[in-house]
Amino acid sequence: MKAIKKIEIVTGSLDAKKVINLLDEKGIKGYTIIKNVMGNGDKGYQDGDGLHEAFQNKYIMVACSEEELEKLVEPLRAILKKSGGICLVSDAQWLVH
Amino acid sequence: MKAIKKIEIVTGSLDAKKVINLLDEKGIKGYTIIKNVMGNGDKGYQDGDGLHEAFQNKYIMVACSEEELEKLVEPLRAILKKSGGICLVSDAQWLVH
Amino acid sequence: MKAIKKIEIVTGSLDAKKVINLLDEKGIKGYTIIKNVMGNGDKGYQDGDGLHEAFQNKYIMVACSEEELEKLVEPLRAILKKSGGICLVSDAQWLVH
Amino acid sequence: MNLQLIIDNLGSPPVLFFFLGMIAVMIKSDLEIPQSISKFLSLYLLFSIGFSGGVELQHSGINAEVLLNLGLAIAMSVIVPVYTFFILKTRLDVYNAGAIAATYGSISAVTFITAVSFLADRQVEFDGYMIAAMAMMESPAIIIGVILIRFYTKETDNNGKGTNGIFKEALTNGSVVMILGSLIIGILSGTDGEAALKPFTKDIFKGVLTFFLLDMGLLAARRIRPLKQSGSFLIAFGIIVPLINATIGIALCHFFGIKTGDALLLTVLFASASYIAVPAAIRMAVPEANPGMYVPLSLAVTFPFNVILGIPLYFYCIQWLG
Amino acid sequence: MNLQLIIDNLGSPPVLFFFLGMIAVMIKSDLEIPQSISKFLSLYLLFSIGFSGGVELQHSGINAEVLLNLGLAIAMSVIVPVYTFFILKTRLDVYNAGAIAATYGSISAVTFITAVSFLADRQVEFDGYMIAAMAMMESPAIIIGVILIRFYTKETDNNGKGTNGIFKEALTNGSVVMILGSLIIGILSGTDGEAALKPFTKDIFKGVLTFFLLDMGLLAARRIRPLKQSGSFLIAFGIIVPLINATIGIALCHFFGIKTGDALLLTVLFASASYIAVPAAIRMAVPEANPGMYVPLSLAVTFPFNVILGIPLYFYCIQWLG
Amino acid sequence: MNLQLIIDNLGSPPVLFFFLGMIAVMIKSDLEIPQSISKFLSLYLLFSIGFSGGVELQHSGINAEVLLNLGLAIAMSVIVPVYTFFILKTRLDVYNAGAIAATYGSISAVTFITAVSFLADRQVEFDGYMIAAMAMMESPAIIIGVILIRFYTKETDNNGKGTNGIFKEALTNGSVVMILGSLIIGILSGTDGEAALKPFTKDIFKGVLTFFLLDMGLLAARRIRPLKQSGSFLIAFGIIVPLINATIGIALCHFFGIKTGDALLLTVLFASASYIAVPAAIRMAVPEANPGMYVPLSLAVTFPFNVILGIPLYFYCIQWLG
Ligand SMILES: Nc1ncnc2c1ncn2[C@@H]1O[C@H](COP(=O)(O)O)[C@@H](O)[C@H]1O
Ligand SMILES: Nc1ncnc2c1ncn2[C@@H]1O[C@H](COP(=O)(O)O)[C@@H](O)[C@H]1O
Ligand SMILES: Nc1ncnc2c1ncn2[C@@H]1O[C@H](COP(=O)(O)O)[C@@H](O)[C@H]1O
Ligand code: NA
Ligand code: NA
Ligand code: NA
Repeated sequence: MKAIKKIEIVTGSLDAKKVINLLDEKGIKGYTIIKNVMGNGDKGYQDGDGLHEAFQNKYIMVACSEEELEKLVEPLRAILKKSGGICLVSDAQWLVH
Repeated sequence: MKAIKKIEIVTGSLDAKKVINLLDEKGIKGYTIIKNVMGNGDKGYQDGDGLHEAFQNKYIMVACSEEELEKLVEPLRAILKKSGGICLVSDAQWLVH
Repeated sequence: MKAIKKIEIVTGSLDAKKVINLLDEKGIKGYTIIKNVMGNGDKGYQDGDGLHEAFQNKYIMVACSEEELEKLVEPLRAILKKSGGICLVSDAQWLVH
Repeated sequence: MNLQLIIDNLGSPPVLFFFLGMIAVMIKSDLEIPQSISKFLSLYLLFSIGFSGGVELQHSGINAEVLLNLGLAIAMSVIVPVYTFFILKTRLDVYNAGAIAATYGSISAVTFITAVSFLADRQVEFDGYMIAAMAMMESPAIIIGVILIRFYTKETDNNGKGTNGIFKEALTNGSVVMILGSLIIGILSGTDGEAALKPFTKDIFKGVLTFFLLDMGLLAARRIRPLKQSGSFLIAFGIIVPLINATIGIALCHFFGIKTGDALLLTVLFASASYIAVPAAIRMAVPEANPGMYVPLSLAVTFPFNVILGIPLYFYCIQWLG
Repeated sequence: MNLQLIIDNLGSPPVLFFFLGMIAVMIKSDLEIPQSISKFLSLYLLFSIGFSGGVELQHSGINAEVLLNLGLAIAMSVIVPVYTFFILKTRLDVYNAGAIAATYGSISAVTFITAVSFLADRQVEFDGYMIAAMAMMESPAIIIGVILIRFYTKETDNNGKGTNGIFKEALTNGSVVMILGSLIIGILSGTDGEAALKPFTKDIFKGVLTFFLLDMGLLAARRIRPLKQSGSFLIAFGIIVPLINATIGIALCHFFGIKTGDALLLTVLFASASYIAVPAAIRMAVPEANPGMYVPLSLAVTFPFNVILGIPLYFYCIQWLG
Repeated sequence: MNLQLIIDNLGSPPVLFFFLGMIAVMIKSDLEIPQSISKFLSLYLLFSIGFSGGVELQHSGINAEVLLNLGLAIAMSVIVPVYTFFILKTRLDVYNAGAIAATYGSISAVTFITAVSFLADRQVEFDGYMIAAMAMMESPAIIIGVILIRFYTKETDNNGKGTNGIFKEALTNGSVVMILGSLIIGILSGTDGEAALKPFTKDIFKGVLTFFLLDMGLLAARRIRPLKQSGSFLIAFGIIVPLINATIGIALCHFFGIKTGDALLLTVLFASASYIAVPAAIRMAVPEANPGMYVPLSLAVTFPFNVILGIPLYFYCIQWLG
């Protein structure tokens, strides 16, 4: 097992595109995306009922190294400052295969 | 970054409504919901095949403070005692924006 | 609360069947599955656009004891070696009910 | 002739696609229909059958038989869960006995709709209010089942939902609202409405039903493995009880001289078991009961039996008597 | 007669199913239609209305009125957001004022389509280019709304999206592309294409619309609670502004002698408010505005008002004047 | 005349909506069709084409040509992957060579169906068993491709799935089951069944196909960027190989005097490449191959080429020869 950092981001479906672009730019090769995520936050309910993506969130999970995390923190903060959402970082063990 | 508690709850779609009502009552302003979640547990398979929500779970994630967690623990336990499901609590860093 | 291990696995929808079979074999009674999960990794984008499950991932979450984890590690590694994907293990508190 | 009817029925597209679905699962094909589509197709079927029924009703008007039929329907949806409960209690715990009793007291809309298209294929008429009968049979059994369980477990409601709660939920469940609502709208909107909606509610109806039965075949076959646990007693139950209920139905219809079309539909309602509305309600009201038992039984045993053999068999008996 | 028109409209299946949807939510039924189905049905409606409109247009050809109608349409979609913005600013902050102004300057395709089927039921003709008018009214209001906000907040674009960005997005939003695209294809593919697609785009159209309005009823009713926060001023706004815009529309149509069918559609475009395209664009461009305000207002107040009372009322006035 | 045919084809709604889909992606519109809907529409198309083919077959009966056509079909689905494999191996590693070879040996049901509606528009007849030919061409190429890879990598099966495993999977894949199943049901259920299902399987068919091609346009266009990596060799491959296979097809059909309609369909089967069944199977059987290569090639190059230019071109040649 190898110690890694787990980043979890929840933000509006359309804002999520910015996050994914960021990951690609920074050369993060691995990430997971869950679509049609609902929720509640500063922008009120995201209940997906608006017949449009704009009223849903995406959940993005990235398992990466400490260094990669460093590269991401500030740009991520900048994106979320504008678009809202949440970003959580925690420790995990990666089952190397 | 700010240390927070991450609560993850998985329970039947319809029981999940009780959990969400609880969060709203307790004034928890932020949470994330994933619908159409399958699984296995004491109540057997939740494979969503029953053509009805009642045979699916919802996944609810809450990032909150230690104090908020305290307020939630007992009522959550009460709900899950009746409806079944699972509730996990872990530590995480919140990327303040 | 009871300390447990949280296992998170993301792998191709069809490979996920192998993981679930493993869990059932090893007598793991509780797990959660999220379908239609997208992502990026060694096998490139899993964007679900291929009109077929084979181009989507499943997310599987298992909360289990240290011992159960031991039983799972090696066979899991073997499955992921072949099918690709990711497996993360972290600590969490289980809200006993 | 009986055999001929069954063979004809086996050769009808809906039944054949039901088989195709079962075969697909057995040969482990990756053929599957997205859940949102299953949901949509079943809503469409309720929408169309309800609306068409309402239009019929508005043309025919309420005749003498209507109260009789509705009365019989409701009576049976109360009697069936009670007698089956006691049969089941001899082998199962109270929770599962009550749960299964409730599913058999209620009805399967898709079985009913398949019987409707069976009649249509044979130009046999039926009354629009039979759709009302179907709607009214969905819920009572849920309440009876729960009351029986509460009584025998002497348990005060254990999940904050009083019998009233169950009652309310039973009456507001989606399919009841959809059928009754469409029925009433059909009555209100009359001939113009009918003409404008016909291509959607009538013309493509049989095709959608056929496609949907493919999906039902997939769903039913996936439930066969879990069935194995429940053992031969339950499987026998899943075939014999429908036959008993059908016999009662045929006898009553003969006794009251109910016309062939309505008689078949009433009999099918008695003989069919719910695999959506009731399981969903029971899942909430009686978490102690095991869905691995009550869902497969109605979905993988009784539903196929009625659609494949039951409908033509009941129809034969009704014709033979009448 | 006015009343008669309204009563007839209340008795039409689409409106009745809209009520059914609202009732289902009020009685807390678990009836729901999967989101992917809502999306599909609304795309189908745009596809069909666009294509049919194009075919019409190709038959009728461009007549003198076309430029007039398109001109009026675009003019109103610029004027409405401006005047409503200043009304709203008296009570709301600039962000919410601009957001709501934009939704009312734009249009609701479903309201338009319901008006089309209202005309069809009464064999009243309309011109194919009215669909073009609808498409062209969707976006300008978004841009006006955002410009107004930017101006009054003197704020340089705060999310990396210049006014150009908004402009581009407004013009490429899904529904605009779907309507204009289908319209043009309808023009290009002509009579053969028309015949081949008719069963899909025309015959089942009314049925799908009816089914979709059930869904709209569910969506609208779910927005009623959030409405309560926004208070009586906004609710009044959601009914009075459509009436004002309709009056302007009716007057202009009378003045320019626009034929009944087109006049109703133009009036409905003026009177309707967007609850998909604009909210989605605003959500991105003006995150400071509260969707809990601008979505419920157009979806739960103005949409039902227009579909239930507005359409027949406007039609009556147009006939009465003309 | 050749040109005329192509222009007519360009003007047909399905092709125009395919373009609309591509344009929507290029202008970065947020227009999208939910995945569950894509799945549903493609299942519907297989359901309808299979069933209609079966009904045809039951009317026409098996004539002499049938074995010939099926023979040619299967032969080509074995030959194509072999010869293309060796071409591809000159530039790509064995895994990707085998993967792409398999996709081109197999077929695209949507291309086939588009060709069917192309024939229908021109009242050109074809035999029901061509649908059987399509179904039979789906799988063999997968097996050939995998065998070639296994042979050249001298690798013992590396994911617990023996060649048998692949074989089984290839034969039970959803689309094969759906087509063959519906075909057989069409044969069995005959005229009554046909009449009852016609509004669903025939009348709205062209409309659904048209709507579905909009979706295909969206899917194809999204694959254009990844294409850029694969370079000019592959893109050339994606156009030249279909032309070679088509030429072989046209020649064979001429030689064996196969009637125009069947000849076009057979040629289209040869010229088309799979972008669902095969990629899915390869993804499992050959994880080493890069889906970023084999999916875009068939979906974003060969599919559009066949639908837009190929079909009318092949048709012209067949007519010109015959
Ligand atoms: N404290 C939280 N815990 C979990 N999810 C959150 C939290 N705050 C926000 N979110 C998620 O982030 C989305 C956007 O947040 P906001 O921009 O604050 O509305 C919400 O719809 C939630 O899904
Ligand atoms: N140990 C576990 N790990 C992960 N998920 C679980 C676990 N136990 C239960 N669940 C989830 O909770 C749902 C309801 O649990 P139960 O009420 O025990 O059937 C299951 O369908 C699973 O999705
Ligand atoms: N570092 C990572 N972080 C998060 N998810 C990952 C990571 N690597 C792989 N995945 C997920 O695992 C799936 C399969 O991985 P792979 O087999 O490497 O293509 C990807 O589509 C992602 O959803
Ligand atoms: Na019954
Ligand atoms: Na307007
Ligand atoms: Na081919």
